[in-house]
Amino acid sequence: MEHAVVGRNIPRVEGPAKVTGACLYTADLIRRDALWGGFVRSPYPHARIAGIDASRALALSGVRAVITGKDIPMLLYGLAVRDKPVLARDVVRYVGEKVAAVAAVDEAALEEALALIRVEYEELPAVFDPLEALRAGAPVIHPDYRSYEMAGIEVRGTSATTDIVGSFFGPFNMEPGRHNVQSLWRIGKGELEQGFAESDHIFEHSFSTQIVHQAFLEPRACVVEIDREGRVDITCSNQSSFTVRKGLARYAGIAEDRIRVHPVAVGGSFGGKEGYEEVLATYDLARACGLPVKIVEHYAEELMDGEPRHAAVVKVRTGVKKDGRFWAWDGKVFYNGGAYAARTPFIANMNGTLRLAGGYRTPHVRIESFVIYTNQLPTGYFRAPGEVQTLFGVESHVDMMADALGRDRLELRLQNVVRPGDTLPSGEPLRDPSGVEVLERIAEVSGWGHARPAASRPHLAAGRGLAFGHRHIGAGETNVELFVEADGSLRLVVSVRDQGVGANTMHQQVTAEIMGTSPDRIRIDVRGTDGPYDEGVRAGRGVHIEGRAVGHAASAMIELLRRKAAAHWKVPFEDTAWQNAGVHHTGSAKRLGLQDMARLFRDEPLRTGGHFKAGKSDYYDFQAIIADVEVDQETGEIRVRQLYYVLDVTAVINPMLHQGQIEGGIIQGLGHTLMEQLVIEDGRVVNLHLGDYRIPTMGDVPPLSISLVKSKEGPGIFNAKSVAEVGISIVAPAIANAVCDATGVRIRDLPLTAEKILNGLRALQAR
Amino acid sequence: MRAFEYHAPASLDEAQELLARHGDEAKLLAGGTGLIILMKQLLVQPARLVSLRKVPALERIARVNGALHVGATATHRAVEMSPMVRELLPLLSEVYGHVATVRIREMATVGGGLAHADPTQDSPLAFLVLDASVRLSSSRGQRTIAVDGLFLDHYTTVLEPDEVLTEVLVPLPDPGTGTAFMKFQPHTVADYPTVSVAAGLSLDESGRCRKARLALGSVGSTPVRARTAEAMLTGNRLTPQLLGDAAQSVAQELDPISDLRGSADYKRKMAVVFTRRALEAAAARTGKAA
Amino acid sequence: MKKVPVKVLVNGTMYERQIEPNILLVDFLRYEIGLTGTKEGCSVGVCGACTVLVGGRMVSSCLALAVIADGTEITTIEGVARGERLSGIQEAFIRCGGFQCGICTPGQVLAAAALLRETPHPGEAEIREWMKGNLCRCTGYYGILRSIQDVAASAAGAEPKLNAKLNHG
Amino acid sequence: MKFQHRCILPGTPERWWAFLLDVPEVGKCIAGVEDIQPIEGNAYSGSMRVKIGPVGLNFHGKLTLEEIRREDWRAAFQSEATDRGLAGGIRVRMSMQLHPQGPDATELVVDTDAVFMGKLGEFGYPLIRKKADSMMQDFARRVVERTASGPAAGKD
Repeated sequence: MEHAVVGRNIPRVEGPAKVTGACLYTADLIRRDALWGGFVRSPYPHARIAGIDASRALALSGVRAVITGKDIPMLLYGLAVRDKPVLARDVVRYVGEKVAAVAAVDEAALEEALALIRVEYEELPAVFDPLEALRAGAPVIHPDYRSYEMAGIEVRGTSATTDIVGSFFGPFNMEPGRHNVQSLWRIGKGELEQGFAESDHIFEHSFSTQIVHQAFLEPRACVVEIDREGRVDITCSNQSSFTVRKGLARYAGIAEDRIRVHPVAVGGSFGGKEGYEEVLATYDLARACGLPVKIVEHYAEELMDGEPRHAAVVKVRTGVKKDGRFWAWDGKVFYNGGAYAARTPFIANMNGTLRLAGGYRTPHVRIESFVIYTNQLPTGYFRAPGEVQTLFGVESHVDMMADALGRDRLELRLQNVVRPGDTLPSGEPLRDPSGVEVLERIAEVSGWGHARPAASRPHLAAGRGLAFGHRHIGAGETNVELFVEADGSLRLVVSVRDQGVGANTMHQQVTAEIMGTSPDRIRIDVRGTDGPYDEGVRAGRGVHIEGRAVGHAASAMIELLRRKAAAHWKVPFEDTAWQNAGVHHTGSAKRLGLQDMARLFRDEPLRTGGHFKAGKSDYYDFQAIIADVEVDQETGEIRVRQLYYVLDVTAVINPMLHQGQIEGGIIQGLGHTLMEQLVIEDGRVVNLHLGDYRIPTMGDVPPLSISLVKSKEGPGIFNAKSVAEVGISIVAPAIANAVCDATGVRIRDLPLTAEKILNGLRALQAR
Repeated sequence: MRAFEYHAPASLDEAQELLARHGDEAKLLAGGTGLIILMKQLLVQPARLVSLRKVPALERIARVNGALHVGATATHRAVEMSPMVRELLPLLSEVYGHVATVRIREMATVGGGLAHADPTQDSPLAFLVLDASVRLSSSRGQRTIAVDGLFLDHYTTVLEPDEVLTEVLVPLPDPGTGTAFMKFQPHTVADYPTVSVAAGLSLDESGRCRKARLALGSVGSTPVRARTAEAMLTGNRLTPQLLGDAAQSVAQELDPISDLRGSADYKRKMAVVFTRRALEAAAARTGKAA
Repeated sequence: MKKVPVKVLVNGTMYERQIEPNILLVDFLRYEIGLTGTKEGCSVGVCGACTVLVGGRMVSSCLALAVIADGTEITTIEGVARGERLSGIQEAFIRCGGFQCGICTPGQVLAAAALLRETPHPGEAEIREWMKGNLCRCTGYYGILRSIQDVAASAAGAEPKLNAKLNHG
Repeated sequence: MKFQHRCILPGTPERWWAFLLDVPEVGKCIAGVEDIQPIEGNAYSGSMRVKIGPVGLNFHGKLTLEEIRREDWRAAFQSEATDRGLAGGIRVRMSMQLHPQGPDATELVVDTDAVFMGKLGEFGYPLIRKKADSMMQDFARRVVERTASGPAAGKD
């Protein structure tokens, strides 16, 4: 079907505000009377708090309140697992943990107060390595683990065939001898041991990935005001207004309807703004002072106490038949969850676990995922959570197997890639997979097997690397409301705060397409918690969850208007039709346009709602990437010369926004691959500013050619598939494979630094 | 940031007088890109700041006889873009053109950069290779010292608390001089270097190396002159073999410490590689030099 | 602590204030005169979100004391459009996908405008070198590059003066 | 931040043992340490100045001799101090152990574990790491120098 608006690059609804500086973010909300809030943080990775002396701070004229763990509700905080006090009570479990909160009249007074608060600690033994933490005898970081509760988010994304052992969290994790497990997830199909017994070759490799930060450029911030009647007014940089409201209501013991969260713009989240701990602490400060309090974290606080991506150790063992068929697959991943599970949503585990056997049709599979407590900063979700880690291992491993088997790396993948009728390695059902088409296309666009890029200088070695992946399409729940305004224009009310993906533009485009109007006749009215319920932005759910909800509202509006027109004309509903943004009477020339009806039915509400809620769909995005690199053999420096990327799509609502998601995801992946890492010494992050935590700049991005493969079906509105979390996960294995192709050096731990590669080259020469 | 008194003297004398009066209590402020960060981090808490921005003529770049005089408050960007610098001292504009980002180069000043004495900086390397000296001025008088003698330790120079670095004096290189600058940033083009190298080679009529200068950054507590290598080159024909051997010799002269841009061992190895590359590039340019 | 007078022309409007010397320019703009379009990101001069033009030159307002702006002319993102009319580079950012979350956009737009004023038709290498001082985590920079190239390729190329006061920047 | 430094001292461990326990004497071997005064028992007060270019730190605090194990020639100190300029605080654990090296030589092994608090912990790290290592090398050197003046000789 031809679309009029869908598929066009209509400009973003918030464009003018964003290019003129008019767009408001949390820190822009100036309240002259708002106090500045801030935190005293632990310098120790694990210690008992022996005492806190705030007398000198409280003596300062500019200080309004100092609160500690003893002054706040006893409730523990957590998105999936409630295991974290908002302010440490008796024990601190990581460097940077909040120990006390201060409110002062200005930043200078705040800084001085923070420096004057004396906390006495008794150090405790700490553990940082997740594998050590598992061992008997390791310090137990949460002796009260059994008493913790799930935050009540039901476990999703598991089908009948997946074998969830026990729960993701809870008593099961406390089996004798098992230490410091936040969450364990075991999935699979077939008979693993039999599978290995039937295999001709067995390959086993292990890999590790580093801890990386979302590095959005807006550090988290919030403003909390409590009025005299106890109504709470919140502005915060967060992915879900309603989650914040629910969490504060529980924490403060007040009704949700007393709390209002405003829909300001969010300066990037990428999964890293799910948590709202600082909102709870700020609420406590505001209550203690009887004045609005505002917290704008320094970037250093973001880096030492954010929700970064879990570092991980990935182990894969694969049994392969003589002819190259993958026959048995045993994957284990150990995610370093840091000191608390509190910041990991849903299941305290990673959907990326489900990628631990790749997108291949292996019959016998077992996947195990441990998320482990250590005395490091708590980790959370970051674009394609858990998957960047697993796919780095899997796709490096597949290349290593291909080389050992003497097989072409692309051809071996083609032989094993999931096809229609297969289930995924996890046992999950799969519809309309296009892995074959995607692999064939990347071969075609990159000239795989033909021309290889030659080194441009003698001391450089050229190589080419491939990686392949599939990505689930996000789940969730949202509601929207659609109104016909007095002037006949449309107003769509949504509670989805655009984090940058262009959600509101997509909403506008979908409404316009279905209603047959031009987009500029539709105003997007973005609300906070006084809008219709929305579960929160995450996991590339936009076109699936939001798109379908918007679609329902628009279709319902058409039906409503047809009914009203039919009643007005006194004709049967069946004799009416919707055409060119108006109702037609099929039996005559009678027509009512939106403006006519707005006038005609002015006394009746022209409002419809749209709701959509779904779990993970059985459709997946399929993607492949090829990296052409040059490695300087004297220095180990990598230069990425060219990236080719292929993704399967159905309908693309807005090509420019769609492309922007791919480009952004791939360059975040490039950063993870080559430069990004929170460097942690004895549990302390030592690179605490963006001069030391480097992310890619415009000077670093290679040429990127994107090619889209058409697939038939998708779960989203107009059949669309998601795009927000693709790209990022397969950059690292592609570049690692390219480096190995160029030099023979196989790097198994991210990031791929020049120094590691040079050491690898020296080791090869030594042989 | 802690509170402080702010002074913006309208003359150099006034600035020197303030420094003399307040000594260690006062800090000079030029571009501020180094000092303000330290102040925000509370690592430096001066009671007074003395800004040089209203001191006239301190940003001047001028040719005086056989030397180029670069005023202390000339910005990195001004030096980079100056046609005179491009023509007379291409190395200087090349090096300043590699510092940080355009925006920081618009703010940071020549004098501020040298006084900050951060061993990861690029500009000192150029001045070392060009045998530049700095003029230090105080109410007690003036002195001129070689840039070679300016740096003592991390962020530490020979400047007395009451002294102002007013200008850098750079003698114009003789004909037959070739220079080159190499900055190794393996992970992003906007990073601090793992190592950076500036080289200057001058040939005599017979084609022998009459003077060799080699300076390295990010590999010690101060910028480092590679004197052994310089000596090996001086008086000899610049064969590829000799350039390689000279480069090899810097490994022993350096004492880098491991940091986020590489281990001590890696920095030492890279210093050798980029010294060789810088020497080769400089040698190739000796012919072309005016 | 002795307050100091600051007299500064921001986007064509004159502001006179008595301020504490330790106020940073970014805070002066955002909190003293209420122009919150200038963002603070990394606060160490790396990310470029706080970029403003002082006397036509790029400055990290998170590293500059407000007092050093005394007697200067400043352009912030609020001063780039002429009234209701967006400037060419602003339109290009919208047309070419030059932003997503928008937090870095004020700095990107000002940096791009400054580049186009100095070099009306920059090549890709020039754009990359100039813009590498402004970080963006959303776009991967391709959209920003396209936006600038779009203006650079247009007949006009150079931005019109950012505001009436800025011709001798 | 952890460091280890070693140096060879003349004479036997016996000769140096008393020195290790003499906190004010040990303090004299650390650059910038000033007026170490006994408070009570094994506790002392003292201050220390560290200058890294423009960064001047001025610590004042308490130093305690925490562990004395003559049987394996090991003594351990703990010191907690705060910077007068409020940049933050520091907690240092320093253990010194003597290993006999033949008849007339002793190896001194100094293990240092320092934790920095407040802004100092956030931003001082790279700065201090550079300085701290050289300071400890300097400490070892000064201890050796004291052999000239024959420290604690015959005291035991």
